[in-house]
Amino acid sequence: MKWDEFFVTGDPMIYGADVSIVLTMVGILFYLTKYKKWKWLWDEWLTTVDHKKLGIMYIVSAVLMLFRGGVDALLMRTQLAVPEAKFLDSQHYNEIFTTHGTIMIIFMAMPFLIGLINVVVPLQIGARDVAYPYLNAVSFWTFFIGAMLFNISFVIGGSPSAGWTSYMPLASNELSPGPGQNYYLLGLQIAGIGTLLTGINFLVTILKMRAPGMTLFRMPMFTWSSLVTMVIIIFAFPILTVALALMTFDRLFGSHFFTLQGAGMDMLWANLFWLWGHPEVYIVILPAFGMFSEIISTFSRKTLFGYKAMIWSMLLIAGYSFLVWVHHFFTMGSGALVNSVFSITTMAIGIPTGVKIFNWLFTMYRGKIQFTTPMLWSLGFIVNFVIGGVTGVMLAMAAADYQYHNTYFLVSHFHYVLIAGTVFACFAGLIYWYPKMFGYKLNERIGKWVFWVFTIGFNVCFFPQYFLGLDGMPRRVYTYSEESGWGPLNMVSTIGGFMMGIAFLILVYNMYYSFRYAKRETTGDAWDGRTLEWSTPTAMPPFYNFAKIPEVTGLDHFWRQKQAGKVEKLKAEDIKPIHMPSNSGVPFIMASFFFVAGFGMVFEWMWMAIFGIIGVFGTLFYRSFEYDDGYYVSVEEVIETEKISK
Amino acid sequence: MRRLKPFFTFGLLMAVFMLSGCSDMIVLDPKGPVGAEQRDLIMYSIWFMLFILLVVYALTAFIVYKYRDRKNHKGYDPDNEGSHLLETIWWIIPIIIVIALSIPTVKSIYSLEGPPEESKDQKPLVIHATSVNWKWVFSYPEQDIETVNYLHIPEDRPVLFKLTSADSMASFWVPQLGGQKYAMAGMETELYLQADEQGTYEGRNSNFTGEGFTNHTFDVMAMSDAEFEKWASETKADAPELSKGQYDKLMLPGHVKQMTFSSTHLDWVDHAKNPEYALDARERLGYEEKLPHSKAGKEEKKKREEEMKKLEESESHGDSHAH
Amino acid sequence: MAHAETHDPNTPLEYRSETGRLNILGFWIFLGAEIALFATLFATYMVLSHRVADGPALGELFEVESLLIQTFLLLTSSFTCGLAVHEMRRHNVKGLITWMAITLGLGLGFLYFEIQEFLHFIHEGANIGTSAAWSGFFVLVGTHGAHVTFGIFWVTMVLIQVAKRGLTPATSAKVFITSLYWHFLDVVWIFIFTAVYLMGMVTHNG
Amino acid sequence: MANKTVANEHHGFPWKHLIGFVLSIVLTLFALWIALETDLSLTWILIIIFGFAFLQAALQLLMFMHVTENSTKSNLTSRVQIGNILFAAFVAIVIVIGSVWVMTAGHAKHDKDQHAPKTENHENHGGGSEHDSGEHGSHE
Repeated sequence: MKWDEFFVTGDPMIYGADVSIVLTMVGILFYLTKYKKWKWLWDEWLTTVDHKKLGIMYIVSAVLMLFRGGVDALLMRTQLAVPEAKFLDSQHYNEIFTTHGTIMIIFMAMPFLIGLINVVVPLQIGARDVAYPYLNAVSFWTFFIGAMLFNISFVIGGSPSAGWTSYMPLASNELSPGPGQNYYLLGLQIAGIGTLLTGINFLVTILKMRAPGMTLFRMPMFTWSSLVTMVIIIFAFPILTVALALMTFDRLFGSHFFTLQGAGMDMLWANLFWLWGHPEVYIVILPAFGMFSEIISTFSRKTLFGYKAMIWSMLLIAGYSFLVWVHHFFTMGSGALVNSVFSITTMAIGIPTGVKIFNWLFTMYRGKIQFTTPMLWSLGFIVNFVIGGVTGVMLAMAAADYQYHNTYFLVSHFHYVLIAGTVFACFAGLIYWYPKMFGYKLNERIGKWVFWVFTIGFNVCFFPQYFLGLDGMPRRVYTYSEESGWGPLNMVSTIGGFMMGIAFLILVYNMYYSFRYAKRETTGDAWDGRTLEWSTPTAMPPFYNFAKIPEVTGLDHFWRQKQAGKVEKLKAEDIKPIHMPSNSGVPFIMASFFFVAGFGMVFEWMWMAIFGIIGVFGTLFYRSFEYDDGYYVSVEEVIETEKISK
Repeated sequence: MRRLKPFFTFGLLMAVFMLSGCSDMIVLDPKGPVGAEQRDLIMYSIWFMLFILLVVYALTAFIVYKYRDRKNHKGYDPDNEGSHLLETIWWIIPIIIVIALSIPTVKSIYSLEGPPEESKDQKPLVIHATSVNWKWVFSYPEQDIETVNYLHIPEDRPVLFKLTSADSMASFWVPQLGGQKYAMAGMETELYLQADEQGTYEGRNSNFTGEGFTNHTFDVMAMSDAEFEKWASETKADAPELSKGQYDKLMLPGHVKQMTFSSTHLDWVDHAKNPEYALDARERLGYEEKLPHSKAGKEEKKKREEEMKKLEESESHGDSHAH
Repeated sequence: MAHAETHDPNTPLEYRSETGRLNILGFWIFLGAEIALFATLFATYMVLSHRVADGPALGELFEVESLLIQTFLLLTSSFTCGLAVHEMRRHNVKGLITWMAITLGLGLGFLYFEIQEFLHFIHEGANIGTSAAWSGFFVLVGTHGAHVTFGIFWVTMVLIQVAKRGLTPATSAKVFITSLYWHFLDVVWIFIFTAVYLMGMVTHNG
Repeated sequence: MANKTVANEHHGFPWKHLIGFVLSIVLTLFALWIALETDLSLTWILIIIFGFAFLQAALQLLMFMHVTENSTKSNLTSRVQIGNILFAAFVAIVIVIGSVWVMTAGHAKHDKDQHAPKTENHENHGGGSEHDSGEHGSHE
């Protein structure tokens, strides 16, 4: 391998990135060393098994990835603003839209939601931690390492450029040689391990760790949505694992699953990819639904409308999500029967979704609606998501889909679903639970600016794309001709894109501003909430969450206690020693070995890959022999932490 | 509510814009029965969707306005948990809408599998369309001619496209004539299209195929039956024959201008049956895909482009016979 | 997280600690994920099984004798593994270790014959790169084989812990989980036996 | 806490295991016999042998793996375990049957005659034999 093949060269933008990466690294190392923060970093973060800290690390990584994916998006929009633009060349553009899609779905949307689930769900169900705190750390670190492995591709070895769907045979060795596509395969594979473990962990947590009295049908809606999401993760992610492994075999070990040679079948890749890919859509949308349910109920000061219907519709969606994958390739000629069946199942999935929309609307009905920022995002969600929903039904009509497929109509549709659904939810959830994580609220005035600039920018960006699609503009073209007539709408779209970028910057400024100036919360109940996470006496729950595990008597237990004026005060005699799991550095070390193994595979340096894999198994076996039963927090320490007088 | 107003206004404006702009968009301005059927289905569904949007927006506006938190708030009922009647209504209405959409959808899906109803009794013209990065090769087996990156078709007669690919998965799409279908190596998919008006329509590959994807396009010229027959026989008589050597060069990734030949590659290869042909041809020509950002990759690309130029020249000089 | 708990003396050890109960339930759910994983491999194999290009057909190389030996070894190992857990629940450490050791031996035997069979196929001109069908075969059956290999290491590790620490709620939960894993591999093999070998031979002969 | 019956079973002779084992051997041999020694049509053979496979899987789950066992007083654990396996079976069937259906429907006619190798394949390669010969190790 030559140097010009190892390092990406020849592009000033890449050199700029190289320099900034090196400077950032040096800056971080300098800071850590100068302020003697290494030990703090190791003890408090790298070895932590606390679900709240892991959740915060997930969210921080996701925000960084949102920035990376957003920059990709703006580069694309800049290139497309005018016809025949020379800003990016084709190859560079292809790399950028590939990384944009992959990062936004796998390394932004999912970790953001999983981060919020990590922070909130154990608190909502009145648990002290998750079922497997150690595994939770493994999940986070494998996700993080997978994301890092994928991200270094743009300076080392080159980024993948076959689209986030990586259709074969384009993604094969013959047509996309080199490490780029391998980064995609290995980065996703390693991160996928973490996601699967999260699925099992939270499923068991929700099923078995609930506070006494919290029956399944007394669980908060966000917990319910997380439960259903975990079920989908558990059964969908193994499909991705296999699909990625098979393509890895094709690229590295000469098998013929999807190749042109040896009677391989490229269609099968599309089939397997979407067998996972469609449930994946619900993995990133259901937690969003759950968050909106919580937020709308809280700020309408009212019980959720149709609680059971909400749950059944989610269960229905979970089952359906495995029965609609073919709508991603209606145009592959599988025949009229197949297309008809999958058209109908796909449209049918709109029914439970529609039911949820009406239930949210009627949660506000006869309520007392407060326009806080989380609530604004939720209202924005309803209004915008419906557009994504109805165009989804249009796309489900296979005969019409032959005209929408691979066009900007589709691009617009899924951005309406994923931004108005998932991203709005991430923002809403982040703002809503921010005081739980950091002890103060984000500034509401600036927050409203973020909302309006982002939402208007979002519509300006994506609404015109429906018309571009109907005017025949295919997705993934890096430029277009003057005569096509697509110029003006693309310019409008680009302006909208930059508005969203500005909104993101205002959001980051808001984080800084609020960190400096926001009033610190004195109670744990920043929004007059309804569910258990707001019942902790301190703004930020202590590491053991609850000094005394609450006993739940109904839905919205905490809210009802407050209404009845019967919020229990913690008494010293109620406190018993609390058992907690110990920190462990093993997950971080195991993930580092994963990185070594992944990097070795990417460059096909098998000695390195084998070394990494042995390391991974080594840490597994080490853990197997480790009998660490955790430790007890003494009554005195709890009393000290809770600041109660004896 | 005042704060939400611009938002709804914006939405409404967009909806109006959507309706008024319809006829300008090529998918909604079809020039053949296949496209027309799809346009009708699209318009049918759009009305339903606008109805749904209207209902949701009206309800949202009403509820958000009426129940906003304000002084002397009325009608607050914090324990209102649901209503069987209401919930039944919004389970049933979507089900009815889905049924209303399913019936015409399934009908269209089935009808699009065959030639258009109006020209069922005509024998369709068969054209093999083969995608190879990043060009389209069209073979007319009956006329025994082959074109590259353009094709002529007679109007008012169904055309049966037999689609396949020599390498990447491509999608054959002529928006004004009708929807697309994938062209895949080792597979053959069929697509019926028909033009009811003479003219030139833009066609393209709409499925991402890598570096040259953006210009992976072709022109469809629809003409009268007589003109078509004349063109076909003239081409058969005047155009050079396609040699295997030339065809191998066509297998290299790259763009070429429009080309015409008086024989077809179907004589020796059908990519639907032999998906390895293009890779073998590249190997024979000593061409290998390299890392795009490396020096070797850039040299390789230059080499390919030169090869393509030579190929275009060889066609215009007619020296293909010499091969 | 362990809590001080009171127990019916008849409760099997592996269920006596909170950690044990959680881990066993979690492992069951992991097996659900494994079912989806193997289902995907089966789907791949079924779709590709007639796409043999220029290589030999699948059923052409399968041999009943080797298949039966492998199947009996694995079925019996699942049985002995069950007996091991049975002995564990009688608090008979020696019985547990003996039956588990027999299980391991049978597992090793299975692996030996599987590797022999693979070598035979490769010798006959069928390897992972021969055709889509053979890629599907080797990766499906190979993934099962890799699971068995991992299982052998894992069971060994757990037995060492049992020998060192005796039967405690923690070690017995580990034994129980490995037994679930081992039985599950037998279930997967039944489907490989049916969908790969029997179907391959039937369609080839018929 | 597991109920008494589960635990008590383990004090006597392991009848459950033995029955499970014998049945699994019988089912295996019977499937083999059906597949190789009878003249049933392919469809029937497939239905029967897959029926046996599912039966055997159920045997393993019930007799060896104690899938219905409860670790706590509530029935939640066993319900989760069983529900999990049933949903996994649903997903598995969707994946396998769905994939096979979608990948063959509409493609079967041109798919079969080119990849089922031997004679037909040689026709295909015949045309291009000028370039093609010797590229593939032929098996016959």
